[in-house]
Amino acid sequence: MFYREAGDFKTSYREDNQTFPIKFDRYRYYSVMFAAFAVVPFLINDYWVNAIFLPFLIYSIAAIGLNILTGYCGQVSLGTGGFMAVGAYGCYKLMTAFPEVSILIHVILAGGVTGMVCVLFGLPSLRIKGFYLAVATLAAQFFLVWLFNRVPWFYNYSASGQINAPERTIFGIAVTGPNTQAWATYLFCLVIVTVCALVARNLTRGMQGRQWMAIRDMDIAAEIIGVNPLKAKISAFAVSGFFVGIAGALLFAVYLGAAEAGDSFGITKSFLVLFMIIIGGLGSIFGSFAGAAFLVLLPVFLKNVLVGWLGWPTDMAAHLEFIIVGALIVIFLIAEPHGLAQLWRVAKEKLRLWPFPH
Amino acid sequence: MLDAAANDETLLEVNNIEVIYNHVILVLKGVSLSVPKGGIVALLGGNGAGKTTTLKAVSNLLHSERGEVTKGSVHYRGDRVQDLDPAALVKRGVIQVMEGRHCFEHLTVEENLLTGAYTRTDGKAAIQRDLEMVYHYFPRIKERRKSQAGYTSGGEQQMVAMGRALMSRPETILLDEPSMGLAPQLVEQIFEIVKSVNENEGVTFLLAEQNTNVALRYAHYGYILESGRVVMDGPAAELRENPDVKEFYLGMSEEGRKSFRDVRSYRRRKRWLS
Amino acid sequence: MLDASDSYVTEDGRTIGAVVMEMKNITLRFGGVVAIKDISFDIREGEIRAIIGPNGAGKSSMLNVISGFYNPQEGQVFYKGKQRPQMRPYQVARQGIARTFQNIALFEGMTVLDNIMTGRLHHTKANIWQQAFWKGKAEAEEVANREVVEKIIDFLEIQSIRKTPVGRLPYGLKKRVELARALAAEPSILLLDEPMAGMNVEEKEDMSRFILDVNDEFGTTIALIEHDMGVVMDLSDRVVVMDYGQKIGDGTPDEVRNNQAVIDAYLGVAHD
Amino acid sequence: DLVFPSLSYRTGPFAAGGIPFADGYADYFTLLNERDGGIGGEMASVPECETAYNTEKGVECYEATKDSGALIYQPLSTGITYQLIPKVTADGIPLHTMGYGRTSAKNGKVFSHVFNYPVNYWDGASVGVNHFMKQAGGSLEGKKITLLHFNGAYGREPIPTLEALSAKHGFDFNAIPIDYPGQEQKSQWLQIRRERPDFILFWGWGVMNQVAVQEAANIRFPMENFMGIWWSGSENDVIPAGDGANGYKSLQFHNVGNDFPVFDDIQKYVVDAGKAAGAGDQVGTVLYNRGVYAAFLAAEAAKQAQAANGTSAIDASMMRDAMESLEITAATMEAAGLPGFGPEFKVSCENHGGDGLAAVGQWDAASQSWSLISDFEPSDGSVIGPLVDADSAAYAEENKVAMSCN
Amino acid sequence: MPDQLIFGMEVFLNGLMAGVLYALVALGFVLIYKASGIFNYAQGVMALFSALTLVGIMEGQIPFAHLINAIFGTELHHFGWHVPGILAIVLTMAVMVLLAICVQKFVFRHLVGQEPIILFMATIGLAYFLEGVGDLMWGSEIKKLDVGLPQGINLAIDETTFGWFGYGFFIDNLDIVATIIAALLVAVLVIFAQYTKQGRAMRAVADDHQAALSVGVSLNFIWVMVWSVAGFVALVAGIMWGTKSGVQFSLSLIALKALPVLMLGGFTSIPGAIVGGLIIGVGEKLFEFAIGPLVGGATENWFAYVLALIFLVFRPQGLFGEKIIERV
Ligand SMILES: Nc1ncnc2c1ncn2[C@@H]1O[C@H](COP(=O)(O)OP(=O)(O)OP(=O)(O)O)[C@@H](O)[C@H]1O
Ligand SMILES: Nc1ncnc2c1ncn2[C@@H]1O[C@H](COP(=O)(O)OP(=O)(O)OP(=O)(O)O)[C@@H](O)[C@H]1O
Ligand SMILES: CC(C)C[C@H](N)C(=O)O
Ligand SMILES: [Mg+2]
Ligand SMILES: [Mg+2]
Repeated sequence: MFYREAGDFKTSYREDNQTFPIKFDRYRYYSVMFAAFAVVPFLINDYWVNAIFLPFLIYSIAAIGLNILTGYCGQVSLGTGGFMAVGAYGCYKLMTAFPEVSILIHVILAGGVTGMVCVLFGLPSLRIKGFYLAVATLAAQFFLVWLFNRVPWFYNYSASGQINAPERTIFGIAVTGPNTQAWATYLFCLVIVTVCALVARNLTRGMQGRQWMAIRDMDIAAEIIGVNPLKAKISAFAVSGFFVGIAGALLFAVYLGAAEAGDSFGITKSFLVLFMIIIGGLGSIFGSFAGAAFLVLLPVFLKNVLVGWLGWPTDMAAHLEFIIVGALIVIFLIAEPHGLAQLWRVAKEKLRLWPFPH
Repeated sequence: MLDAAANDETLLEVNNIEVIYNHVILVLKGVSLSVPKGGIVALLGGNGAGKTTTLKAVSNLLHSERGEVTKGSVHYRGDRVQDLDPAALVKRGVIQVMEGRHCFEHLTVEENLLTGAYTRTDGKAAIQRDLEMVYHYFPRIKERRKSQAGYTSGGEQQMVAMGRALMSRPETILLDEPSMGLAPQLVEQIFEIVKSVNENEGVTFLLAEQNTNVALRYAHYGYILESGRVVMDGPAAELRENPDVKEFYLGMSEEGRKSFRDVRSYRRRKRWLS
Repeated sequence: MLDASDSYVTEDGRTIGAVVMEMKNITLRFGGVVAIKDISFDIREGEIRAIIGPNGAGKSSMLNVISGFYNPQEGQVFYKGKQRPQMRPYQVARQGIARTFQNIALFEGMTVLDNIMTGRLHHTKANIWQQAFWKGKAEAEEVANREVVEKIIDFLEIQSIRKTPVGRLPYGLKKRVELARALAAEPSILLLDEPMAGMNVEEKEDMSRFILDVNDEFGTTIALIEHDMGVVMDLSDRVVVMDYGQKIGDGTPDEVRNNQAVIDAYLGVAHD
Repeated sequence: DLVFPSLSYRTGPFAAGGIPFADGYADYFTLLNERDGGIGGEMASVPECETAYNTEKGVECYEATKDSGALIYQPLSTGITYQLIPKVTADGIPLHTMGYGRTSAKNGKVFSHVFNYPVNYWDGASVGVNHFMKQAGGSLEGKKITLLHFNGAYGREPIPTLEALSAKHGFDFNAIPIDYPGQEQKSQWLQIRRERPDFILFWGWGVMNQVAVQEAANIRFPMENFMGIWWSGSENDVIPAGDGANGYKSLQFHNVGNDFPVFDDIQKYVVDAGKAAGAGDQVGTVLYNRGVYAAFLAAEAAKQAQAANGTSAIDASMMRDAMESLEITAATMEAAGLPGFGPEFKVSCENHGGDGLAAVGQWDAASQSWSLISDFEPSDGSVIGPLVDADSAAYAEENKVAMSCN
Repeated sequence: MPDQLIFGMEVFLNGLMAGVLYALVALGFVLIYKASGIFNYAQGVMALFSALTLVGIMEGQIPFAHLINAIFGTELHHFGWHVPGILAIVLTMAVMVLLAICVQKFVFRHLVGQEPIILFMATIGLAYFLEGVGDLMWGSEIKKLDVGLPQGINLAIDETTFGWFGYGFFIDNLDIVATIIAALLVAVLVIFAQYTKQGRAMRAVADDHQAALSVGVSLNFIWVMVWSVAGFVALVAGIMWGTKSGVQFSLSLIALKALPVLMLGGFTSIPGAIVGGLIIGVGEKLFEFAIGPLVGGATENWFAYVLALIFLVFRPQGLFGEKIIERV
């Protein structure tokens, strides 16, 4: 019995409602948080932060955002890249227009702006469903990228159309720009991720989340039950856009430092985030993290193994990486269509029954 | 009439099967049954007893629901069939009418029926004849033959599903809750059809049914399933007379039929469960 | 003849009130198919009103009209004496009309508990900010809703499956969960579309008990479609009979049972 | 060891261009190791890292290699360049973006660690216009020049210069963008057919190049009036169009063909020895040569750094200083087996971009080869200078860089 | 006639032709969607893969030469023969059928009955896989594809229209060929889907996998068949686009041009693909012609999607798509 819930009784509905009702889970969660906040910052260097932690944290936010829209509310979106671009450019405009305001506010405002843009492109979802909607969100993707490329105001009329994140500080410590410390950028993102995850968790476990899921599972029935589809879908687009925008802002300002719409926020980005939530598990916050971790780590891992250890030529390693990632996606789906999160749940269920097989 | 079952050749033999869904949920805990050629066998039992699962285990449709037979065996005409493709099983003459109708929504009613004849190779004329036969049995769907099945009413869809199975000229039909959602007249009618198909065409039936009353009137033999186990079996006539069956499945107590209005004042308890 | 505003007491002592909902000359067409042809009938407060008829008669369509999913081409719906304007289904639900579906329409990806909790939607006032931070009304309401829902769970005896995803449940239990979801809304009118299809006698008895209890304890008005004549005749106060979209009978179970048109079109034989 | 990381792309949409460049870059260092025993006695190592032209992978590659003692980075992508500019500056590693990247990095007072000698896009635009001017008999007055370009930062770079030049020389100028990937250019070419520009300048990369050349051939645009930037002038870009591509021009900032001693050595020491980075069949192609040239410039800077510091084990800051005082003369090229391969130039703190000399090459479909049809000619500094100053000043302002030369 | 109008006509005609080329790709999507409800993201990569294979076979390239050389230190490159176009096409088709069988056997057989988004995801995995395999097998440098299709301006049309308007229209020969082929393909496919037993079974499978299984339709067979046909369509598209722009990675991106076509025409409609293609082709070209210059051009990528979006708002199932059945 590695994993138990017997004897773990709840005496109030409030307790039963908490995020980790099982004590064991709760302790594990606390220890992960402790490690993330108090241990990791002392151990990491530039490489770990820039190659792994920052992308992981930032994509986690994007994945949570998309998961709210797609996993919880069932509206498939392929416009994530474009929406991240809104966050990035929004943040850039704010950073350069109001240099004295805290970057944290900029990031949040960028999320808000993205939420609004997202709602705009979400309006057709009232009529258009399923893959039709997915393809329709591509309109947002391509249009937004085009717009940011086309209108010099967005990139402050710089000659190249690139945007550069100037240096901004929090408590006097640089979190954007060239002179950042690994731990500072990491902690900055970590705090935002934590808050985002908590908010997402709260929204999805309450009535709002239920409305989204109802729309996802059967929109007609949901409407007859009393869910206002307009409000539910639009709120999902707004909240999702908010998270995705924050991710875009961080990706640009903290991680990349410079960006160009077509380059950094192209269609591949949309797909990447979608992969994350499907592999991680649709409709699961934990899954968003798992998926992001998986897709950030896997290529780095494969590259290190194939090129670093086995000494393969980089091009073959890259092709093989494609093959392996592709095959793994398929294998995962076959093994567990509901993603890593479900795999985790089944594993727990088995452990709970252990040592009895059923 | 019940003598039709006297044919001793066993067509379908299910031997102590165990079914697990999703690798963790054990649903059937050793179910055995046998269906004689030309017989009508009823599978009775409450919700979640495992009737559907049993039928799917026979027709090999479990696989697509992440379920698997982990123990025991299924034999059809003496051959082990449990590793066959569902399609291969249809070719051997076993067809299932699934619970919940499962019509092809976007196909018209007639196309639905024609799809039932997918495995047949005996020519257009024969198929056309059977189409007429189905329309003869279910005049209501003849009226709606050109409309998309997705837009027909629940009962109409049930008829389409039945008709579709008949179109394949099967040797054995696995019927899952044929009466669900049908008007009383039609329930009788469907069972009449079952009976006449059974008698005239020699088709064997294994049917899962909640409407015990009708089922036991038409079936030759019955099995009663409770939580994944066979708790009772016997010739239909005998089962009908069994006091427990009478009380719990036919809704008759010693005093005769009770009104549904009176249910609030009493609660039946199953003797074999307590 | 009773007046729309009259009320009366039944043999078993229940009070049936005034007309709460009235359908007037409803006609519903789908392209060439006429699903409902000029039907009028009413539902009184506190009664159990059955709708019966052969397959494809238009019963479910009628329920869909009531719950606002279909807009009839002709005719009006009066609710609590007022003509109801054209409404989206969720607005209808907000007026206190809840329902279950013929083809189970549960939210398959959610647990039983969550499914039932969705029924409490209109009893939740916390806005999205409060929910995001789980502060203020959000938490209190959640707990209050949970209490109501737990009562319903107890009432319908589905305690043991509370946290199971509904996708895995057998048919009969799903129907029960659907009922629970509808009840959680604490509706004034409850529409049930074949709640007992696919159940055996024992389960039908359970279901009957629930329906009667709801009707009795909460005074909920119930409109019910059912093919089991035993159930219909035993439970309902009045019955509407439809055939090919038309009304061919309306009255107490006894009246209907002896109506020749009804016998011809639906019952086949006079039902005992 | 002297470490020259190669951020290459052998996969993805631009692999066709990335492969020969990466091969050339690696092969030249292999040659130095095999033939000369390294640079000044230190072996050169070229760890490759695949970026697939993707900015995030580029960053990952940079982070993964920068601690290995990397002396210089050449990401071969404007996008990655922009990510790396602040990072290399902070880490003190020089970045060499040869004929691409941020044009205003020419101003070393602002961009201390970024070098874009010998030419940049604005030089390219200017040299191209000058060539057309010669072709038109000395004046462009009343002529029409169209810029057909990749719709992105890279493709838009020359626009300010061309606008300035159009004002100066009195030609009509318009820009027609092509969206990535550029497989479908019907509209653009119909527009060109209608507007009948006298000359077309073309900024493309990847599949866009082949398609443009093909479409030009299809509409029978006079090929000698159609000129690509150096990234649109390799064999890859013209061969698919067959004979139709004959006469197509492109700018070059180094020589073409394999008629240089160094290639014999590469054949002998590298390819035949089985040490080639690629299949070895790319030797002498335009982009391979560019890789060799990039490697040659890096190696020369390393040598000069060794000389200046009196040590063979140089570090990145020595490398940077050497690059800032780099001087490529006919003699250095001769010595490296590359006589007359590129222009002579000299780098200084004020000028990280060299002298901006470029030549024009032309494709001959019959012999399937490129050849230079002009000398390395200078660009119009009077137009470009102010533009560079303005853009770099804006950057300095935004990022609070103190301009200085120390 | 005013110039603008004549130019507009030329743009219109070229838009039609471009639309046909998009439709060729979209057709492959439609087939697979129709037969399985799978939104096959890998269709574009299949076009790339088939074109790569075709060139490889024609040139007598040794598959995986690069890999073999790297592992065994050999120097393999070519078999040293050239295969004529037709034979190579037949051989490529065989490879595509093999691919269809593998896809069925290793992927979709195990995913019967899953939700559409899961299946979609699986095709993305497949796309990655195929892309890697294609590159590893044939190399990622750019290749010229020439199976003898005519290319370049059609002089007859040029001269005739010059006679009429004093301005010769530009129509590419390759586009004319593509149009003829596409028309044939669509006709054949429509007949197949609507009037044959296999076609009906295919549509049945799309509606309900389980029910199709239960009436004896072999999913394996239907899917292998459909993927083979889709492979064939991909090959045709690959040849057309490969001839136009050379064979290399970006070929797989034509999928992105096919998506708006697909959704405008309706995912399930074969004629829809062609009509959608024409509308998108003409729409985006005319927009670029008329409005493009005002907003800075390069509008095609997004305009196609916006156009499709506008249509969808009025017809959520696309122009010819099957009505989405909404009932309770
Ligand atoms: N796909 C599935 N995954 C997990 N559990 C399942 C699945 N399908 C059925 N079950 C479980 O198996 C048990 C038996 O279900 P089954 O559908 O066979 O019952 P049944 O006798 O047909 O009931 P009903 O009369 O309600 O149709 C139920 O408890 C159900 O929860
Ligand atoms: N959305 C729709 N489009 C077209 N026809 C429809 C639609 N909804 C219902 N119909 C048709 O209207 C008629 C009445 O259908 P309805 O579902 O109301 O029947 P019902 O009385 O509930 O039958 P059952 O007892 O079989 O459920 C049927 O013939 C059906 O095919
Ligand atoms: C660097 C190059 C190869 C050209 C490329 N398009 C770029 O500037 O990004
Ligand atoms: Mg069942
Ligand atoms: Mg109904």
